[in-house]
Amino acid sequence: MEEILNIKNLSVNIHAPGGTVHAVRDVSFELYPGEVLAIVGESGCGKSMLCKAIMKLLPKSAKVEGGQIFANGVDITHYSQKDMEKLRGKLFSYVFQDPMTALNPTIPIGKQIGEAVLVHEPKLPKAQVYERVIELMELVGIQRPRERYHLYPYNFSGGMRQRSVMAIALASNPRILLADEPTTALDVTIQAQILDLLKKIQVQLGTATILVSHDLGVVASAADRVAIMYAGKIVEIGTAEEVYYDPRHPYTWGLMQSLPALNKGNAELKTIPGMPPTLVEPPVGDAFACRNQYALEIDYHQQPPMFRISDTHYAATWLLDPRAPKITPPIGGKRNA
Amino acid sequence: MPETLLDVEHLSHVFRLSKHAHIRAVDDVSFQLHRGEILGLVGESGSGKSTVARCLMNIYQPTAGVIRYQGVNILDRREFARNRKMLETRRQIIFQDSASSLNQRMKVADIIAEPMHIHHIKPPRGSLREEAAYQLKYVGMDASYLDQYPSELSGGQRQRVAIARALSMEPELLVADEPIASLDVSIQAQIVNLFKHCNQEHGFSILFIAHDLAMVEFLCHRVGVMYRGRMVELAPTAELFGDPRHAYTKALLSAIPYPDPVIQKNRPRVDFEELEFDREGAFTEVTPGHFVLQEDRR
Amino acid sequence: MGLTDQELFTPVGIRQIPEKPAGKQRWHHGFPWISAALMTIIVACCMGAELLMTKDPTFMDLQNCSVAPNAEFLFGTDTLGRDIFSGIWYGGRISITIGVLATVISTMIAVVYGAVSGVGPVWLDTLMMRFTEIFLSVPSLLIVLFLQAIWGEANMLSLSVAIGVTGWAGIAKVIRTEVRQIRSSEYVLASRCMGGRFFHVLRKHLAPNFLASIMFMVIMNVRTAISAESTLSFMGMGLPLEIVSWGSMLSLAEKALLTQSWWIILIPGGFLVTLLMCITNMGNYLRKAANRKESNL
Amino acid sequence: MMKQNLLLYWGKKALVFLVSVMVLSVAVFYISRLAPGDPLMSYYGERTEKMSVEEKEAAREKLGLNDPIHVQYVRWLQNALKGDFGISYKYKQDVTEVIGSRIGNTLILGGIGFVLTFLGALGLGILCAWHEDKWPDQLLCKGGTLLSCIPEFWLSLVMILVFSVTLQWLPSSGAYDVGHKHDILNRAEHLILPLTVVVLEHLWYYAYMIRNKLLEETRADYVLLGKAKGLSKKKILLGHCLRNSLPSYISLMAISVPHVLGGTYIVEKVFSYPGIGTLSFESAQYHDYNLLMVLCMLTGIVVILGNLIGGIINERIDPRIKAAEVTETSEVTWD
Repeated sequence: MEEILNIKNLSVNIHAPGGTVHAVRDVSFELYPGEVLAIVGESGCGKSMLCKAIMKLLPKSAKVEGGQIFANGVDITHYSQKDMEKLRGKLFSYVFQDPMTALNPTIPIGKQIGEAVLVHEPKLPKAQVYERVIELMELVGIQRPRERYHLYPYNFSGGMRQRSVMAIALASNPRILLADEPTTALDVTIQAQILDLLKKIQVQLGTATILVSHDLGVVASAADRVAIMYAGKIVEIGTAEEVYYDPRHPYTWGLMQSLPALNKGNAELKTIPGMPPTLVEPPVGDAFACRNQYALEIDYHQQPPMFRISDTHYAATWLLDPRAPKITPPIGGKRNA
Repeated sequence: MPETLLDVEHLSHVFRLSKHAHIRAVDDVSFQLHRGEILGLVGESGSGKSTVARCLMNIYQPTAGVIRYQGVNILDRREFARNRKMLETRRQIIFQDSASSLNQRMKVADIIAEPMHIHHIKPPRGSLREEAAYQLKYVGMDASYLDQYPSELSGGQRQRVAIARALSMEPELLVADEPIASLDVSIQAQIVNLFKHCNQEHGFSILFIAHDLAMVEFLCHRVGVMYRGRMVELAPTAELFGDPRHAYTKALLSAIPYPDPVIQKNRPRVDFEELEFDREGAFTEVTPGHFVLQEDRR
Repeated sequence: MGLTDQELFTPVGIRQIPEKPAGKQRWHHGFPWISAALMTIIVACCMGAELLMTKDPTFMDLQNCSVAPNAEFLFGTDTLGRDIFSGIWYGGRISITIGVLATVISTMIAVVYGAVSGVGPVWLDTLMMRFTEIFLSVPSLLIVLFLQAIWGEANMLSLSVAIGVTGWAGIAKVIRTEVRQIRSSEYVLASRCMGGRFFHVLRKHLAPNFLASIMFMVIMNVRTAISAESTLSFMGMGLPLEIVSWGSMLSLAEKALLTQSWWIILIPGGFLVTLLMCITNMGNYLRKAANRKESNL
Repeated sequence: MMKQNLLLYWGKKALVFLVSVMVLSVAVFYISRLAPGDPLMSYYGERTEKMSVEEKEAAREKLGLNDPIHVQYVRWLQNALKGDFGISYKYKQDVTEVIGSRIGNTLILGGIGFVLTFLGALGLGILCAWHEDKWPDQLLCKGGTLLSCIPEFWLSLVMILVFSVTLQWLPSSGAYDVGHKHDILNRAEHLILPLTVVVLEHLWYYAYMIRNKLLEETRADYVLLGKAKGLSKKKILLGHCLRNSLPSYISLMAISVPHVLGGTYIVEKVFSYPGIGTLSFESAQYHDYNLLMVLCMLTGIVVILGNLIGGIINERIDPRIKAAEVTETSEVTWD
């Protein structure tokens, strides 16, 4: 299948007063139509910066330093903000983490959704815009949309606001949806509803989705493919089954082991020692080496390349090099509920 | 029967917002905390679990109810004043890591030594600084952090400092109000292990407030579920997770995402309609140790 | 690399990599050096006025009225024959003293008022803040004017008090907000749970935290006070002519306009504006030191 | 909102206004009576010194100065309600007449100055926010800081020195030349310099205010959402950010009316412009208490009105304030 989004060797730097932060380092991946790709990582691993870079929503201090972004086969790396305005909403849309602040508090919800409809169809008559807004509100599961059209964001609960944000994102039938921690700010029960909605939309409209999350549980419920990010790099990428049942990178092992759900019966949770490195001066070799009990000497000298495990499964660890000693993964395999 | 450390009876707290509006943040909540146990308190944001914690620490004066700590009614001004020093050293609280959880203008050493400083306690290990270094080591950080400011630490380290400060008084009861909510998964695991260690090795009793049910299931001996100010269910962990009785608990448990794509994608989910909630029910013991808020059948 | 494949692929496990200290922001980043230096020079010269003065700044040399700057009178003389060069330093001292004194008074009132409002019950807080808002919207110069009209002939102290009691509202508002915020912050709650009494909390937590945030306001208040002194003296409602200050020197401006004696207007005014500018730059630096979020636009 | 509620709302506001004015008048009256100096001086001037003790006593009795102060206040109030505010000592005229002859001039200067400041600041603020941290913004910020450091009176002096004395382009004092009272061109010529000073002195403060408000808004998350849905920078800045900042800016300007007026007072004095400002200084200097009292009352009423209007604008335009009310009354009461 032809990929809809292709990221090649993308690097993003943030110029902060304390030094230059290498937030995204040499990231490549593809996104195919109709699939859900999840990007998993801890805070500060650059997953949010990566998404913002794709849509060119980076703050002024952050710059794309290298690499290319192909959307629909077109190189948009050097597009200006004006050019991007034509793509945003139409080709790709963004759903933000915090629905409480993402909506303008002084404009009624319906009008804010209508604005998104009008961006790409400025000549649409008022009545049709209204009908389209109602349709969108129904699509994202806002009941009694005609009554709620004129309400302000403060009348809405967190879950309702996130639904409204999704209606805005879907206004112009985008082909790609970037959902940046869409459920993190919500309660568990609401989170489940929003995840259901994401899946429903994805099936109904066939929108390709990039789902950013720190929660392996959330990702498990929605993702077709999973990419694990650490210290600005993708360290492992594969289908959900491959990553969950046959993880190859020690960081993935560590993440899974520290989950209480997979630790039933253990006296203690397994933890990853230490902390993620600051990305002002990333370490010379593998950034994860100093927290990795399986680290090899070479990890401290040279960054590992992406090793191929299958056509869809890749991981960046020297353990996959033929010269490396064989290690049995401490976790993996199918489980019974 | 284990000794009861903390006894909460019919606790209610109402916030008055204006002449016409008030919130029943906590509504007729009763539970006991035994010595040496970890009691989890879960619920969505605004369910009143933090308010309970603050009432236990005398930060809020509840509208109604009784809280007894080792038999001392802490809500009675005179009883509180008589046992003030005991209460202030034996109970400690840990907040969620945020910009305001530690004073940005104090060094780590001073933060940890603050309670000893307040109570003029002679440090068992020589100077206050050495005592701070000892506590810091206990929570897994070395003495080089003593002269740093909170802004120079990561979230997990700040939370360790907060725990070290609480532990420096060798408390019996630790109230932890969402201590892991803003931390990363791998750091959460470290902090949870630390709590478990404190409980197993030193017998601290812990009231652990969280919204992450998986962590609560791993750490706590008993769990209470709160919804809109009411306690809807309270049971030993295995029983609550294995045999939930209240509709809200069922919905909550079914909503926890399980980190396994096949299992998670095929799991049924139970919905809970807000309108179904009957807040006037009675909190009754259905099986020994298992309490459920039941419909009032008057 | 002088290592063989076998060595390279030996498991070595976790190895401590010495942590590089996180890049701290240098305190002098963007520090207004020129303003600081200029301010120091002006203030130092004013404080040591006696060493610089070439004439008695109050002596009226009636033979030399409105003399343009020359070798004897470096900045010329005013319409009463007083030496402006000496007057600048001598008068500057009075202007700066009034500025500082008024600010001390304002700050003291503001700390008490702001703290009471911040700690007090909600109804008191609402009432007090309502009053500050109304007070703030009255042009303070008019209040000073009113006070001066009632008190009659001004001297340094009365003028400082008059300016001081009108300039506290802005600082009080900031203090109140800070106190409210800090008071409900978790480290103060924790301190109180640990048994910290009011004075402990005040000394350890409240004071250090709000002092930093009101520095900007306090410095700007010095500026406002100096400016107010000069305006009042110029209007003839402040210091009388006999007491030399930058403002009273400028009160001769109307006569100077008739004789086109520009130095009487431009020189004291120039010093005044320069000093105010330096203070402003210092204040702005303090404010910017607080970190700023980045634009999303 | 229900019609009855609306009536209640405005009734409340009117009541607040009336009570405030009453409190103000009491305060001003008491303070002015506490002032040093013989109030007889303000009625009889130099003559007072030549009066005998009996004459003075008689005069006091006649003026009612021997009555307790609250009796005096009530009398003043009774007269004031009839429109009689007493006689100005200096002008030997009814206070209302003295003020009436001057107030027009101040309103012209202050009014035009206010409108120019309001609109200019809005434009400059938007310009700065649009070009945040680029050269137009930096230049305007630097210039604004400098202007804000120049006291009004000195700027006026320099203006006169340059444009009137040296270049002789514009007149330096008065509102019009003798005999040209109704000549609009002549009046305009006299207005240019004072108006320039009034606008320059205030323009920057408000421009900076709107700039900062706008920049604060551009840091909100909804800006990112707007961008993500494909809105242009112009639409976001003007359609969203400005829309959100305008209510607080307008209410700030309403509260600031007395500030701009206070500024004109000083400018009036330097340019010897015959307005309320010059009159205030004179009345303060000559202890002309009847006049001072009314002038203080006038200023006070402007302050109270400004505050009220500012508050009303804030409450009625900005849905966020209503939001606070709604969350307080309906959403959170679960019982």
